[in-house]
Amino acid sequence: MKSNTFGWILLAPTIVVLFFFGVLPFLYVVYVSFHQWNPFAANPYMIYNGAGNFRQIVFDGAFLASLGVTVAFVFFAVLTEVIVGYLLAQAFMSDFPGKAFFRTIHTLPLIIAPIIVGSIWKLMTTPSIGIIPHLLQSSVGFDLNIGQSAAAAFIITIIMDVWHWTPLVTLTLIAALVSLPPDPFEQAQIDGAGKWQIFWHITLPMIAPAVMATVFIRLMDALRIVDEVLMLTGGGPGSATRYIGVHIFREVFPRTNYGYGSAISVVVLYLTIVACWLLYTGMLAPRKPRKS
Amino acid sequence: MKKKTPWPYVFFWVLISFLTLFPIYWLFVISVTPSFELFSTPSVILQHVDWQNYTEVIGNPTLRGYMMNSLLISSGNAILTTTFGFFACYALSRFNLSGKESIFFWTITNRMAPPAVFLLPLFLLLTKVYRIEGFTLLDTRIGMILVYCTFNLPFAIWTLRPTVDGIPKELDEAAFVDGASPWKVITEVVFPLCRPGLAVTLILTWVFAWNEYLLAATLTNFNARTLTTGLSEYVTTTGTAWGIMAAISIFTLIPALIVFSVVQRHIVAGLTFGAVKG
Amino acid sequence: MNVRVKLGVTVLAVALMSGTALAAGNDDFWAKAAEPYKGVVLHGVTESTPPSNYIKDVLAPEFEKKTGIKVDIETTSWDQMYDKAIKDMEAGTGIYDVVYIEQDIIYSYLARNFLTDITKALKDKPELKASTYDDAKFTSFANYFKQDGDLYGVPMEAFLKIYCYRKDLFNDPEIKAAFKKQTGHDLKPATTHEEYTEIADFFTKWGKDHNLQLWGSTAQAHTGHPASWYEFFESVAPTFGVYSWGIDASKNYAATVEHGGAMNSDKAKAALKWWLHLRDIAPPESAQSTWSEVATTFAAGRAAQGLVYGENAAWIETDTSKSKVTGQVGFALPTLSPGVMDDAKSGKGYVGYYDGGAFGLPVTSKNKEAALLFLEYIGQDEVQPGWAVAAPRITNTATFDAPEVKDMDVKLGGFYTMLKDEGKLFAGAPPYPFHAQVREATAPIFYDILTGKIGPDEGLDKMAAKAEEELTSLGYRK
Amino acid sequence: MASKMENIDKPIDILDDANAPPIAEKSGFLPIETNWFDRLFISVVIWVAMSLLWFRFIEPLGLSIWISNVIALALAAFIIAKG
Repeated sequence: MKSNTFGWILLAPTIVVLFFFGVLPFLYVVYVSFHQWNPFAANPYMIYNGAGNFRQIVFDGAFLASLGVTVAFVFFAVLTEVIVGYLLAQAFMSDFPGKAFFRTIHTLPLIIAPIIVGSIWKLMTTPSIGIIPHLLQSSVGFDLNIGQSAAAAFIITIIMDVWHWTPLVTLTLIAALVSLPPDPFEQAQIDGAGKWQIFWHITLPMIAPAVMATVFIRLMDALRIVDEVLMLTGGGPGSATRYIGVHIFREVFPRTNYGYGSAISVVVLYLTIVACWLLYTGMLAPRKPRKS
Repeated sequence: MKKKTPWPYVFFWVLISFLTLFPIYWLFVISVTPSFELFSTPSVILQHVDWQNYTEVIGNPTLRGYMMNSLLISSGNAILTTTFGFFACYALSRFNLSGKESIFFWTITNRMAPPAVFLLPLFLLLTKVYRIEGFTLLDTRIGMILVYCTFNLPFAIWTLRPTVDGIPKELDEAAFVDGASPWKVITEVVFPLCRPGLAVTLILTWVFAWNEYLLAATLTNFNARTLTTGLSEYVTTTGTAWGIMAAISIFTLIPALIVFSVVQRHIVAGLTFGAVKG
Repeated sequence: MNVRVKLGVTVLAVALMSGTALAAGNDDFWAKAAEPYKGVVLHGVTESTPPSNYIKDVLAPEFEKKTGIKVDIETTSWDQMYDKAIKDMEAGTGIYDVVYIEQDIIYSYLARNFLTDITKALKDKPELKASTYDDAKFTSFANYFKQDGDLYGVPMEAFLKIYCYRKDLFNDPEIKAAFKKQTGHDLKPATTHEEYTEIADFFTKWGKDHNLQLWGSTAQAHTGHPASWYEFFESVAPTFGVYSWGIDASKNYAATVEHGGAMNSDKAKAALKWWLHLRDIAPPESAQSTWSEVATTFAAGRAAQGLVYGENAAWIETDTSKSKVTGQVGFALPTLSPGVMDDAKSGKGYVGYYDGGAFGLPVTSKNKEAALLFLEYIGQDEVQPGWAVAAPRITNTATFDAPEVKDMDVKLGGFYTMLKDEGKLFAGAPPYPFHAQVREATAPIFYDILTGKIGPDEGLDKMAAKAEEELTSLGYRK
Repeated sequence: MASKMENIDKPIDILDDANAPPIAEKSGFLPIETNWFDRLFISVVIWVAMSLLWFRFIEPLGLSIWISNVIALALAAFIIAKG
């Protein structure tokens, strides 16, 4: 009836494009990661270094610290986004006047470029002259200084990310909630289940795949955050917001540490792929028999 | 669900909208305030409006060129990724290709790469490898369109797969039985049914491409520079022109806003589509 | 920005009038020399600062009119500019025919033989040599772009990082009286670090007491951007007698006191503590300030005095659309420790940072001859005065005497005179080919000092050790 | 959008028709069903993880990384064959 050849033809453009623009660069990065290479070292050429870079990475305090704050950042940011996104999606479930209008407003942050998001938040949070520190200072007397307080900077980057990306989560969860069949809910209400019970036993399991899929995309994107943070804090104060993307950026851009930077990237990509793969197989794949 | 008075919701949403809009409002405030006034006690209410930054941005032909590049690159990329993604998803959905789950996961991994380090190999590939005589892909729109596929194509496939999977297989089978060619089945049976999902994918990939900065900044020089890279021209050692940056940002918002409000309806419809089928 | 455009236009007129008059006999040369290269398009990359924009908006079109060689100048941000130029030259792609070289990166480029020897190239091709171009006409700043007497970059901007103070505040009778009463001596621009601190403390307190948005000093103390590192090592440490970042090239690139360096010397530690105190009494945004924010802080009238990059000093003093303190800025030499002035005069040391940049010609360029013509064009005396007015920078000695520059000098409160007379006391970055690498390696520790995570003494010890470690791994320190 | 995974299981059910030729899938000791590519992938993941941990904790004790590589290779052979 239809041959697999046709299937492969349909897949071919994707595979070709991703091979030439994704896989080949990746292989090059892997190749470089086994070399010592800084064009401004005494020897500016690539020197084969075996696994030397990787030996160094596992003891590299700056890298491990960066990895730590990244994981913390991703965890809190994505968690908040999912919770807030769910609540907002739930709030869109009722009918009320101006729903479409509010929904459009809510999606606005999505269309602002990260580099601009970083600029806005930088100007809003600059100590003493930003509007947020000013309002906090005059209303509750709290002195917000993201140039000095590591915690403040960390939290502001999370708030910024939540502001920017929650709309994506909301949109996807609206879609999931809209598609839920009404029957189990009616049944549960007849049985006298409480709101919380309904959420826990019926809603959550049914929207779990959607939640996981959203988490998946947000996880990938949050792990490689660069532009916003570079613009907002530059990775500071100290190394408090030097997330892995920023760390790699500083390593390969100004420091031109191509060899070591590539090795770090390979390790980061490895960790990301493993995390995502575990998530993917663990949460999604068992729900269906795998075929191949 | 329960019938309640809608006003608490409206109130709630006004509040949320306020939070959502405040940074955007602040962007506007920045764009109409001289920089030294930004460096003084801030005030939530606009004191006075100075349109100078806007007139400068509008009068700048270079920025118009950047705007054009941005539009062409993001539109081209969105169409390309959505088309390729759609074909790929159809193939993954309807054919029994060996290792297709692995292929699916592998395509997604392309989005995970930390961008900074991939700039060097991409630069080398674009300038040295992918060339025909004197023509290289560096600093060309088509080059950027292809490069953006690395993060948009995985997204398109990830988004479209459930949609395509959600089209009942019986429909294409019936068409095949009627003697339609596979190509015809895709374009005339499956494609129309997937339209909402495709619209969502199109718009979100468009937004991602429109907003991309790092790759564009490195891989374009003169001819294919986009608006986001144009922004970086205003961050200099002699002062960051916050006002101009903000004014440009407001301009970058406009096309995105128009596109978004037009297709807003489709987005939710598109997201919903596959699920309802289930 | 707008003022830049306006200035650009007036200057264009001036340049056309004076320039054409002066260079009239010369047009023939440009047309003739460029004959074989007509239709060539040159590509350049630079940071989008006013001097670069003047090249892009005024000089390049002029040059094109005379020669038929088009010059496309790509302006971008500081980070991107380096990255793009380096990638191009490293990979040998030959995209750029003209690259901006900041004074501090030139040694890295020279070490890699990225740049064409302009002097030699012109000697080899005498038909390209313009009679109006002569590299002897540049100020001493051009020496930074020379190797074995040959020029590798045509200087296009040069500034001093200087001590700026607010004349209106320093001359206010009420403030003067209060200062006298509190300290027992007259309020005048400081010459020693102690005086500077005293004035800064006074103004911060004054601002607080009078509920003003006023602090005693600026501080370029960003806790996540190398700007703070630069302020300390290029502008603060030298005034305490710690030169060349405290790294001694003659002693196997030693940084620690133990090996003969000075990065963690007592002088450096004293300098750091002095500066940290100023940071504490500076406007709160200092913790997020790079050079551009420092300038804006000063322009917004939030600081009574401070070290400000010269390229900003000019617009702060003259541009009413960007500055609240126009006409009120006084310029002076940075405050110094005893002995530093003698060091500077004898050439052993320097009192502050001589910043600037040049346009160089990458060896990978495919249009070297046309690019050489362009570099000569922007290096001529004739084009300088208009340029100096539009974007306050002076690279040729003759420029100081041009009437429009003299007028400008009066408007700028003697900024150019200072550049001319005191310029020799300042110095550029030390001749290290590992500039960004050592900075990036040690900067995280420096940020930790700024946030108080680590003490200044201990921090400098760590930085010196880290610098040596980085130099060893780069292969410079044996 | 991302969330479309929510129904990835449902549509797959549609796929579960006669059209899908039964591929012999032996069930190995791994908790999920895998093909050879998956098992190769798992092996590589384990090899990299082992190497990194080895560099950090065991190599300083004086044991060469090659020991880790040999173990990983053996493990890989076992996983691919029996997984």
